[in-house]
Amino acid sequence: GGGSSSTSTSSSSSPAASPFHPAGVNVTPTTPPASSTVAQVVWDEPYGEPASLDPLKSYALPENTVLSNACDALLRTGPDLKLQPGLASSWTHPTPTTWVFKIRPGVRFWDGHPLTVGDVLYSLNRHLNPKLGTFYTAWVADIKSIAQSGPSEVTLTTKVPDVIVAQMMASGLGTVIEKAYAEAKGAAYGTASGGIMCSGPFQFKSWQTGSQITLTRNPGYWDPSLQPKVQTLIFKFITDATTLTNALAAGAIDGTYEVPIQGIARLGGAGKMYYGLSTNQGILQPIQKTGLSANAKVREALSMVIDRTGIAHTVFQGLAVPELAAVPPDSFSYATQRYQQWYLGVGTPTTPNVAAARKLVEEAGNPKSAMTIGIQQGDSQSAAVATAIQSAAKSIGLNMQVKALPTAQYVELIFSEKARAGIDWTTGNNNYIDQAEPLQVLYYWGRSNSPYNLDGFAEKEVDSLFAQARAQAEPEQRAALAVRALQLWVKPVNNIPLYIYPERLFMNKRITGAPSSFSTFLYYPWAAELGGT
Amino acid sequence: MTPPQMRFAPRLPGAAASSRALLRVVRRDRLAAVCMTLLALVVLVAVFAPLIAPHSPTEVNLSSAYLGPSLEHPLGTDASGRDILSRVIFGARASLLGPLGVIALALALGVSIALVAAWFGGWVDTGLSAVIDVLFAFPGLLLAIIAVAVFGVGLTAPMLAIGIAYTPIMARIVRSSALRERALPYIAATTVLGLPARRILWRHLLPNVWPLIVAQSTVMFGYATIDLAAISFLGLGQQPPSSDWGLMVAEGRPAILAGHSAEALYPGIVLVLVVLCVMVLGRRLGDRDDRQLPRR
Amino acid sequence: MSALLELEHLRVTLPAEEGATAVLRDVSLQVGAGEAVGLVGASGSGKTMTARAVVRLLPPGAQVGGSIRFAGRSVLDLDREQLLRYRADDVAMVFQDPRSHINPVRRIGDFLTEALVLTQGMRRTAALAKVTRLLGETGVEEPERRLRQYPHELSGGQLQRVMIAAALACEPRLLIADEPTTALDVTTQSEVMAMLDEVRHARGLALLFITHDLDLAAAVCERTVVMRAGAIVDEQPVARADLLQQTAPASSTSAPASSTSAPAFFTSARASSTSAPACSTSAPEPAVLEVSGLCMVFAGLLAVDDVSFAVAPGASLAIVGESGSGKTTIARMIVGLQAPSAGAIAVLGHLRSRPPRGARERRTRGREAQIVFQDNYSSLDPRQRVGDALGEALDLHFRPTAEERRRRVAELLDSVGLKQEHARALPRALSGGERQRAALARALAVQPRLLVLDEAVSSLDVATQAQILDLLAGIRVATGTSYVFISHDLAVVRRVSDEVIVLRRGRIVERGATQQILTSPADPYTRLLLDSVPRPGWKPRRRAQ
Amino acid sequence: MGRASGEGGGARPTPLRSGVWAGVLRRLLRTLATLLVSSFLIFAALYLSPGSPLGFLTHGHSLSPEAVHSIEAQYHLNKPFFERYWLWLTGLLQGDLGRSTITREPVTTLLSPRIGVTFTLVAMGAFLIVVGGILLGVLAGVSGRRIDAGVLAAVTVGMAIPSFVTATILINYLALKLGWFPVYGAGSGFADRLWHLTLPAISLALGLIAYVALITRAAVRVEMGSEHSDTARGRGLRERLVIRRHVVRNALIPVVTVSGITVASLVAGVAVVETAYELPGIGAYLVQSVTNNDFPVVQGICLILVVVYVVVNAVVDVLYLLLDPRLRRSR
Ligand SMILES: Nc1ncnc2c1ncn2[C@@H]1O[C@H](COP(=O)(O)OP(=O)(O)OP(=O)(O)O)[C@@H](O)[C@H]1O
Ligand SMILES: Nc1ncnc2c1ncn2[C@@H]1O[C@H](COP(=O)(O)OP(=O)(O)OP(=O)(O)O)[C@@H](O)[C@H]1O
Ligand SMILES: [Mg+2]
Ligand SMILES: [Mg+2]
Repeated sequence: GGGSSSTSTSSSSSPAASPFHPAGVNVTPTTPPASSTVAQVVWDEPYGEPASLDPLKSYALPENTVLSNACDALLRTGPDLKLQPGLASSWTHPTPTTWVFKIRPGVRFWDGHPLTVGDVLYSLNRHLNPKLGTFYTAWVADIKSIAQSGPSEVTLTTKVPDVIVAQMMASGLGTVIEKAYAEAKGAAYGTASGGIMCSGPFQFKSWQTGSQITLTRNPGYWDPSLQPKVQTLIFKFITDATTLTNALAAGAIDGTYEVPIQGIARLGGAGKMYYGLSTNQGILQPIQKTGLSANAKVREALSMVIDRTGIAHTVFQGLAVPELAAVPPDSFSYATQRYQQWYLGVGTPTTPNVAAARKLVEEAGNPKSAMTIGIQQGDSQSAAVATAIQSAAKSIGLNMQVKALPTAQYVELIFSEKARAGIDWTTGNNNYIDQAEPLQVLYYWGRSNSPYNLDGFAEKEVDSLFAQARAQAEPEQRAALAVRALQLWVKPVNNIPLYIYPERLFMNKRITGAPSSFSTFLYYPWAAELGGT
Repeated sequence: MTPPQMRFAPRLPGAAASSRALLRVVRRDRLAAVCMTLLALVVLVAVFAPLIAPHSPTEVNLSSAYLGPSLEHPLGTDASGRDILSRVIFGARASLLGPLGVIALALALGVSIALVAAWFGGWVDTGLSAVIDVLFAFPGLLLAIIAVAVFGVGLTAPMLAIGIAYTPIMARIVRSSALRERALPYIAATTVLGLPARRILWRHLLPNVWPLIVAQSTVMFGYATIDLAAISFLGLGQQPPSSDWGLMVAEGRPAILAGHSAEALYPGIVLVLVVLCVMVLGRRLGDRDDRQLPRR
Repeated sequence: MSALLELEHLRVTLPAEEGATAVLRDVSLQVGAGEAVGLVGASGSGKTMTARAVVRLLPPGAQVGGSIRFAGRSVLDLDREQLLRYRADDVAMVFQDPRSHINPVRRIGDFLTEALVLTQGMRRTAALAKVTRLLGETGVEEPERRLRQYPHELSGGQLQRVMIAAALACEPRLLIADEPTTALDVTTQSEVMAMLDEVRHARGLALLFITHDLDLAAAVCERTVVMRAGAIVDEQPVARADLLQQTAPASSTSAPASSTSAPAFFTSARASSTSAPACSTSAPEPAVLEVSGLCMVFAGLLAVDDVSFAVAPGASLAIVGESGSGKTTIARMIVGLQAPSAGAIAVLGHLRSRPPRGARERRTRGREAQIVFQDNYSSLDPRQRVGDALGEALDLHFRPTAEERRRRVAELLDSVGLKQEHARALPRALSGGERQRAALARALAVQPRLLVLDEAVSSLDVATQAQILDLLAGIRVATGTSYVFISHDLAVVRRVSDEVIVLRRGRIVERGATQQILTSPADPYTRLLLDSVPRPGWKPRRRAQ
Repeated sequence: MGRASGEGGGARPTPLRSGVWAGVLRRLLRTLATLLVSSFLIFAALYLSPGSPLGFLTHGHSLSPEAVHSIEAQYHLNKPFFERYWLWLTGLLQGDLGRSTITREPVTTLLSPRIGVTFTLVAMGAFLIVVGGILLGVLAGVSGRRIDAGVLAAVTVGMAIPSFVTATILINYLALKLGWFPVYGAGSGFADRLWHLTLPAISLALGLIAYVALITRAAVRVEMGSEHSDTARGRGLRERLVIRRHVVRNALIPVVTVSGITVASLVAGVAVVETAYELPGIGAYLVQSVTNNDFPVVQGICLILVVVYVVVNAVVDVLYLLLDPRLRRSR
């Protein structure tokens, strides 16, 4: 890596307006360090209960929020969103298609068994076994093999030269579990009754489905800098904004990421809000290859007329800013200047330009047919955003409907053409990228053969630039290629950027220390930093 | 001469009689009169919503969110700057249509099942009673939730489901009343006269159980309103940007935290008032009917 | 000796929807100690209200004027404690309908001892012993077992005895009996009345006996006063049998001459009706109704047991029997409202063993036989105007023009003695008698060959009864309609029927010509039945042991 | 007169005690049949549902065909309908409700910790309904106009307020403003749980308390004016005794039925209340599972709720049979 992040760690007066972070919001990737131990901390999972604690099936917020504290991966995503060594004490990139990870010695699982290369190989290769059904299918497609290459060395071989897949060793893809335990449990591994066996700073104690997951301090954690200060860590699953706010205000819950915006005003007396970096973003994603939403003029007109400032101010009560290109700028962890320069130059308007948009719609032939935005049921923020888009579309004579889909149907949109029928756009809170690597945007939505590329965007040049970029280990050069590809991708408006917001973290008066960045709380043992004030 | 089929064409059974009963209730009873007026007002508002509402219920104006009451926005605006009054007004449509559908379905199904069962008796009755029994095994809300699981969110599935769930209640009440009525000599007399079953059912039996049906439907309307609002609240019913009152309460709830209670408050109040009025009227109608029947 | 109970100018007004109605306007009467006074009057005249006023059990909101004195004390001025003692010790009431006046979910023993234990402070065992004795005295068999039973397990007669025993338990000085036998059949009535009479004499009780049957009152009371429309009227009571005797000939075989009693309509319509066989007097006509081996079983109860009879054209058959003997059941089977368990019914030679097929057969059957029901309160559709009900019947069978229909409705109303205004009336606005006449008119509208009348005139006052009976007789002569006439009123039976069958527990115990059966019955049950009917000079008697 | 009908006639046949048990047995059989049909309906309804349970299994990540196949085999997705129903039914009888498609845990394992919360909530709601409803109803029924009108008004308003509205109000005032009750959670341990579930139970019960109170009031009114109560009054019994021995005892018969049915209907209401209070009960889990298309869980919870509902209804019927000596009931 290289370059500096776009954040200011100074916590002086409220920072001035910036295109990356809201005015008056002090973005700090870390919070004041904990100074004492605490017997118990109750944390909330605002997106609900994990479905599983098996890394194979943990590719969403609830699962990884817990798992990152229990199970070590080869790498970690630090508070500054940069990769850090985890179970791999170091890693090298000897050839364009190989990555060699040196496995840290002396690490023990909670049950005292030493963590061996065998466990690493077992864990990583589970993803390659199609019968086990990993959720990381798209990534696995690029992996050729994972094999032992020395006494404490593992080599990852990719099919094409690729730097970004190695970064994913900080995610569930690189998480190591105990082979003997997992084999004994079979399909029950990672379930509430089957439990898990890892080496992380907190060990799994119990999972009462519907109610809570309890972790306890792992006294023998290998990392001296991350010795947990919290004896018992309990995760609750309150999703309702009102209930969560009340519980935080009353002290029944000690802290949470993704604090409900409306409740922040209520929390003043109970503790402190922190704002961190985030690789999350709000976009309006076209998901049909044909129809109005595939019409470049319509897309551009729509992008032009959306009141991004209004959305940021009203829906997010000033805790978001307009996004200028569909790449979250906090992901510019290297070659920051180059990326930022490009980002600011894309020229997406932040306030509606109705006249110009009208003209575009006219040029498109004043289409009368309706389009539909699919949102996830119960996601009130996206509902508000979609309503605002609907209203904006109406102002330029476009007929836009909003349809709330049950969670199951909503997630199905991505891989089922049948589920997509009748839905032209979607917007939601799940368009984050996993690592601070802008290339991931192209990986998901820009390359023509990505399973997430639903509107059939296919540009040979973008594909070729992307292939070159992912092969390029040198950051500045990678960034140069990436920017060229991104520029080609955003030109005929693709994913319509809407908003970006810093991660919102709340901790009550008792506790402090948790890093505040998005994807850090997914891929870093954040709770090990937690402790008393 | 009119063909026989025409002569026995069902007139709207007892419609005149029940509206007369309603008027009688209203004339005697101030509370009922107030309720009646309020409901009439709500219905009018629902019908003429586009004429009455000062704004469009979906017109988003992000720069004027959470405004307090003013001449422009008598009840203020919501999180997206939509006019709350206009939303409540249009919400009357969304919120009343569902219960109406429920009642229509429960009436059509329940009354037909009940009358057929009571009239034909024997195995027809046994069979239909078994059907009623099975339907009775599903509480309305639960059936609505299952319906959503099967057919997806929206107004239709919960509405049909609750209608079906209310059917056995209606059917049981009407059936027992029809059985009682059927056992009375006046029905026997019409049979002996040689009147066709159809005519006896429509012209004699139904009009005499009609007041009970009206009273029951009214009370059910109240419950259906609450049940559908609950479904909306659960996020399984109508979806944003609908202005359904239950949904508005659910949507407006988080804003209460930030001190903006208007979006949840007003639709909540209107919802409670409408249900209250319907229940009061339903009970009065029921009472009225008891007094009106000849002493036996 | 001053009167035990003294009512003076008693007025009771009840709140009504608009203003108040005076239910009792001016009631003055006296009951001496040990005296039995009969209080007679038509339904709704205020008898029950008078009785309730005596124990101050009036509906809420009732206004009372005048005075009620019991043993010299003003009942209306008693305070709460005094009133409770007065009710507990001095008066006792036997209510009109025992089934609804006894708590259905408490055991008989509980009901009987309740007052003794709770107001007289008696121990439960002692109370039980006392009421067991009392029950025996009132003629209830196996009293110990009854104490453990629930009200619904007892018959009406038994329940009435329980009620009387309960009233006697606290040894009151005055017993008020409100129509204690209305719900009972004549034989049971006779027994209960005899028992009451016995007990009263044995204890020297004063009795205020309320009834609408003058003969019954005369049989047990020393004195009878008559009430009408909320006031005691100072007139000599008239026996209804006398009235019947006066207004109509005793025998119905001789034709009632008055042509007015059978309106032109019947004769003309019948003549024009092609489906009905001509009414000729030629000799070997088939029976209009033929019933053979008829049986009806209700859940193990043999309600009708092998009954056979026939009715010739123009004949009139009476069925008599005590309550529950199966009369109504037979009537319902004849008109096809109930399918017999066994046996055959043929009307005009058409077997009725299966339900009618199709509209045409329904109509045909409708024209063959019609029925007038016992219960006039509900034999008309409460939401249909009388004129519409008649019109409906006419439309169905004759499809008249509007003009014709109006004329025929008018004729029908006239013929049953209803006014033309009644055509627009709803049943609720009619009196019981008027309703019964409307029901009769509806049955007649079809011009049936057979008319079944189930206690069709029992609810009418004597004058109207006579008029209707005249009408029926007239129609019979004019059109040859046959009647099956069900009644417990022997005076009426005597007047309308040629032949009688006597029914007991579903079986025919005796049959024969009316005169013969009524004057010299052969079967002991028939004799008992005849003996039980109150008439001038009659005394209630207990059934021969 | 009009009353001279066959009603008062000869003695009715004495119903044998065995008649009651025959009635109970019949009711039992009918209940079983109803349950069987209901189970079929629940299964069939969700079988017909358009979405595939596979959808959620993968959280929107594409899955290899082998994985899909093994999942299909595990959930019998590839078997014909009736065989699947049969497997499900026989599983039920062995206490196996299948496996959640989301967590892949046995449904019974998932439900067992949640059922306790729901059960306590329903029990508390039932207690409030029966005690509160009957007390209010009797109070209104025997009191004068003032109190009657007051109770009536309160009760009607109570009936008109949806439980999710009361939830919002109660949390805001009693929990947040006044701090008398916890704002969140189901508590642990008996007393703590009762304390945590008090507000939810009130929300759950309020509308139904009102309903039971209305029915009780009407029944009490009828019995107050009943002729047999007048008989007791006419015999010099104190009003207090009349109310206790004749009014309340008799009014109880319809009230028990209505209370029972009302309590049974709580099982549907818990979905709303548990969601409004975010309680970890099966009601909220049902709603959650519906949005997640987790059909085995939906089936399991629906079945449990329907069983409770039907069984409570049946128990009430039997109770009625035992309570009313007249046994003159034909449904
Ligand atoms: N609770 C009441 N409220 C209002 N009016 C009543 C009430 N009870 C009786 N009446 C009216 O008072 C009048 C007298 O009734 P009451 O019961 O005394 O008649 P009755 O002579 O006993 O008649 P029956 O022979 O039918 O028993 C009737 O017109 C009746 O309608
Ligand atoms: N539908 C029925 N179900 C059961 N039992 C019945 C039914 N109808 C009549 N019964 C019984 O059959 C017997 C005969 O009844 P029915 O009505 O024919 O007597 P009735 O002679 O007309 O008496 P009343 O003079 O009181 O009218 C009675 O014991 C009655 O209880
Ligand atoms: Mg009377
Ligand atoms: Mg009879």
